[in-house]
Amino acid sequence: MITLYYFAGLREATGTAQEQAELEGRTVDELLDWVRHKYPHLSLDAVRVAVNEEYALPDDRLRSGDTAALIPPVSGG
Amino acid sequence: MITLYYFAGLREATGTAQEQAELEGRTVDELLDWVRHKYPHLSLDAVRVAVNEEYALPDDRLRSGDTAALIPPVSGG
Amino acid sequence: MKPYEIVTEPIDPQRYADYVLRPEAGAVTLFTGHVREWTRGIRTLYLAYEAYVPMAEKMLAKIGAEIDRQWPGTRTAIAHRIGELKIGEIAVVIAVSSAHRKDAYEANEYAIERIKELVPIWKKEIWENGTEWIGDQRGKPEPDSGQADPAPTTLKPRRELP
Amino acid sequence: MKPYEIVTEPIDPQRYADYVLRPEAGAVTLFTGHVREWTRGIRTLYLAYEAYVPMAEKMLAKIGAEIDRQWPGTRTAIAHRIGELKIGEIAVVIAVSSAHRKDAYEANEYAIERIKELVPIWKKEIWENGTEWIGDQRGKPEPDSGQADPAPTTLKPRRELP
Repeated sequence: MITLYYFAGLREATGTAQEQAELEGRTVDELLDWVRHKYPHLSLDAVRVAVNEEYALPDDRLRSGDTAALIPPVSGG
Repeated sequence: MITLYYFAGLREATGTAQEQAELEGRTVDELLDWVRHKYPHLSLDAVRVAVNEEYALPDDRLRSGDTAALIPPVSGG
Repeated sequence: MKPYEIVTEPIDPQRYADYVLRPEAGAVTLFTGHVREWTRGIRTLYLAYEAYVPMAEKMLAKIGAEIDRQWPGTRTAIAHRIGELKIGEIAVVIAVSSAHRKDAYEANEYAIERIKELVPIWKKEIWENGTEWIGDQRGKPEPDSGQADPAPTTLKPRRELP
Repeated sequence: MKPYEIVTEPIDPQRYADYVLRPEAGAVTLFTGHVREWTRGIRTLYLAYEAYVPMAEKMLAKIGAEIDRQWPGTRTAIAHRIGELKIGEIAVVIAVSSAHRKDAYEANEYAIERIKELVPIWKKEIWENGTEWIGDQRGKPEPDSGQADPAPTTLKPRRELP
């Protein structure tokens, strides 16, 4: 099982802060496809994915127990 | 009458913080000559002169009542 | 206090300046980012910041490690506040000490640039007639005071991936 | 408190940061220059600063006016302390606020460079085995931390006149 986090505009657009999904074995790109399919109105173009609190690459593969966070463009400071 | 101020190393080398001299009508360069003559051991090469609290040019002429400060290289900060 | 932290209470910048000071430090730069009343001609009532807290603290520490490598001998502390912030309140503080001032200026400015690229924190502007999550400030020009900023690009990308 | 002042008591930097903050300011940079224990491999016991006070305050205000011209919309405050200062104590504080951070960084660094060129303040280093008035820091390189500074040039010129 993978835990997914949604923040800021993505949290508001999905109505979800956190959910669990059977995504182990999939890549980060495939995770984004899954999210796109589930929330077709979301714009994910500039969204980065962090796996276990580190930015991940599109081909990185998810393992059971991982957390994956969708990181919309940041605006701290 | 002109009031002369000496600061930092110049004050210590001359043993004088302040003195008055009849230098009205002289230029800043001539003032430096006067100081050099009075304190021959002083090194004035990098010394700037401020007249009435503003940096002065070598040809600026002193008027009675002016204050002239000898400003050794500054080291604030 | 931790040297790299996300906080929910008002920030006292002096604590971070004190933290980085050491006998061998000749210079301390302290940057504070404040909630501005006017942005792009729109009056902000207040801001709401949200963070992915554990990752944000990790990324702040990573920026600190980058600074250690690029400006050896500096010492850095960074804090970002989340929650609702009023006009004038401090959103972010960056303190850097160094033996010589140039390092402290450079490292401090580097830190804020990296925060805006890297750290998962999001700002929502709340105006009288609406709200908006602000996104991707990386390519944002720094206009002279008084000039208008470009429109924010919420979820519209300029670049992809870190 | 005056925005450009020479003081004899310990400096509270926060007062200067507070002074420059306004609702339209998004950024405040605060620089503090501290007495360092080690300079050029020599251990400093304490420093003594002397100033030509009325001219020094005039020159600080002049630097502030230069900043107003070069970075419109900024607000600046500068104080320099004189007298005997212990290791770690603050000799100088510079606070600059601006709408956008780049101005606050640039104007702040400009201020300290100009202070070292222009303002009639002199520093005497007191070591265990001697003292020295430090002169003309303008051409002084800013070495990486750990590298030795060049020897000071007391009353030995590098340049003439302002």
